[in-house]
Amino acid sequence: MISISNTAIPVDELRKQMAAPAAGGFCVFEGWVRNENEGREVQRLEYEVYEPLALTEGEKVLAEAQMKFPHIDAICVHRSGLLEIGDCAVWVGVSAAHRDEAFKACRYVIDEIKTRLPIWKKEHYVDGDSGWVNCERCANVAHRHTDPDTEGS
Amino acid sequence: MISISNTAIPVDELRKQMAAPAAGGFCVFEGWVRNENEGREVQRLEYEVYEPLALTEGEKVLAEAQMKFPHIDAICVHRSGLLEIGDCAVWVGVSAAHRDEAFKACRYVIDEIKTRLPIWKKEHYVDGDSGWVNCERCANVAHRHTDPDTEGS
Amino acid sequence: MKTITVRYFAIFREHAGVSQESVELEASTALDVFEQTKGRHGSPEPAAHCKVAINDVMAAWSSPVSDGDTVLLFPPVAGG
Amino acid sequence: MKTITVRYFAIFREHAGVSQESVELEASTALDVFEQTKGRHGSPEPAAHCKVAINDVMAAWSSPVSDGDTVLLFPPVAGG
Repeated sequence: MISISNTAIPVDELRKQMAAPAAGGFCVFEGWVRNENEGREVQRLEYEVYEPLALTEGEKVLAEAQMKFPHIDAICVHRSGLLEIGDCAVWVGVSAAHRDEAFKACRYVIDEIKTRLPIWKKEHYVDGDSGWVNCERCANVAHRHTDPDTEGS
Repeated sequence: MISISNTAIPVDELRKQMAAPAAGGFCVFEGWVRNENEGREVQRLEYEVYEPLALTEGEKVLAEAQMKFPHIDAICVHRSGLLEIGDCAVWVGVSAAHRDEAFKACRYVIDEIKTRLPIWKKEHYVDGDSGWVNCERCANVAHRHTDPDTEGS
Repeated sequence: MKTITVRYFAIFREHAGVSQESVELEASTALDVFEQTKGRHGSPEPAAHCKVAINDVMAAWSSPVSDGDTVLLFPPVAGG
Repeated sequence: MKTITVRYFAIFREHAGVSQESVELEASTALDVFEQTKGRHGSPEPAAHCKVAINDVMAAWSSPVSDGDTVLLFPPVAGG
């Protein structure tokens, strides 16, 4: 099950929800808001989520994980809105009979979530500037007309 | 840091302890007591830990993880004593700047913990029988003199 | 000419100054819509780095568009 | 002859009926101690599947033992 939350992700409750007497391994991945990205000091972060498609694409990812690793149980919650340093931006929990499937399925889900869901991250820097992640060049060319060759990625 | 606990592992507190503003990825593995193992219904479980060496060997494992994946932070807690179905037997948390190191270091730690620390698990079955895991043949030959060839592993 | 509702997200929306608008285009594929609205969304990224949906279903850039469709233009995503 | 304190864990302890005892042995390595106490710990597993520590430090089966050492015999482990 995937959901989008505009408030703090209830990590302790999610963990409890996943309890299952046949599960022997439980793997969680949490993405936290870091205070730095590519050398720039980050103050806060803003997630824009196009929820209708984030949900359908997210369910597809979870179904794929369940095809690859039968008998797992998986939950994913992704934040939207404004987040502060240290906040949990995404939570992926996978329980399985054994640890190998739990690790692999959890990794599969977060990797796909990050590249396939219509979710965008805007970083607000300590220096007052801001920018959309993965779209530095867009941002610069569109607004500042700097040379794209001088940008990182 | 590794520790051995004779009471329930405080998973929520451990997670909070790992908070770090430079950490962007956090991976947790929990081992849970399953209600079944190799076809037998398990009622409860008993961990015997030789603590002095479990701690020194556990610290070695964590130091190795930190050599392989610099800049990670890792905590491991392993239970001792009697556990019921669903109880958390081991908790490994790893935070890192990025998810790849968090996943890989967490996996490294749990894999090594499981095979190197002087910890033994006795399963108590619903049918009243009991047996030491990984030592079925010992158990059988020592106490029941059954044919080792008929055993699983 | 087809009437297409175009929806812009994240940096595309900021550049266009609107989240959606109705445009008249000679477009047969989603890619045509992307290219012909470049002055609006302002993407310097090629379409291959972006994604597109038609009527709330993820689509390929080669997918055909019909009169009345809603085309959603997604800049490079960054979940997690 | 050396005086060795032998400690038994888990199934070895259950089989021996004691957690440790002092034994007199003609033993030069940890493996010798394992083999010569087989009647006590009862391991049908070869030493290669088990582990050993000498004076609270993990050791190899080929490690030498001295008079007065404590040898800890560990059946196959099963953490996690």
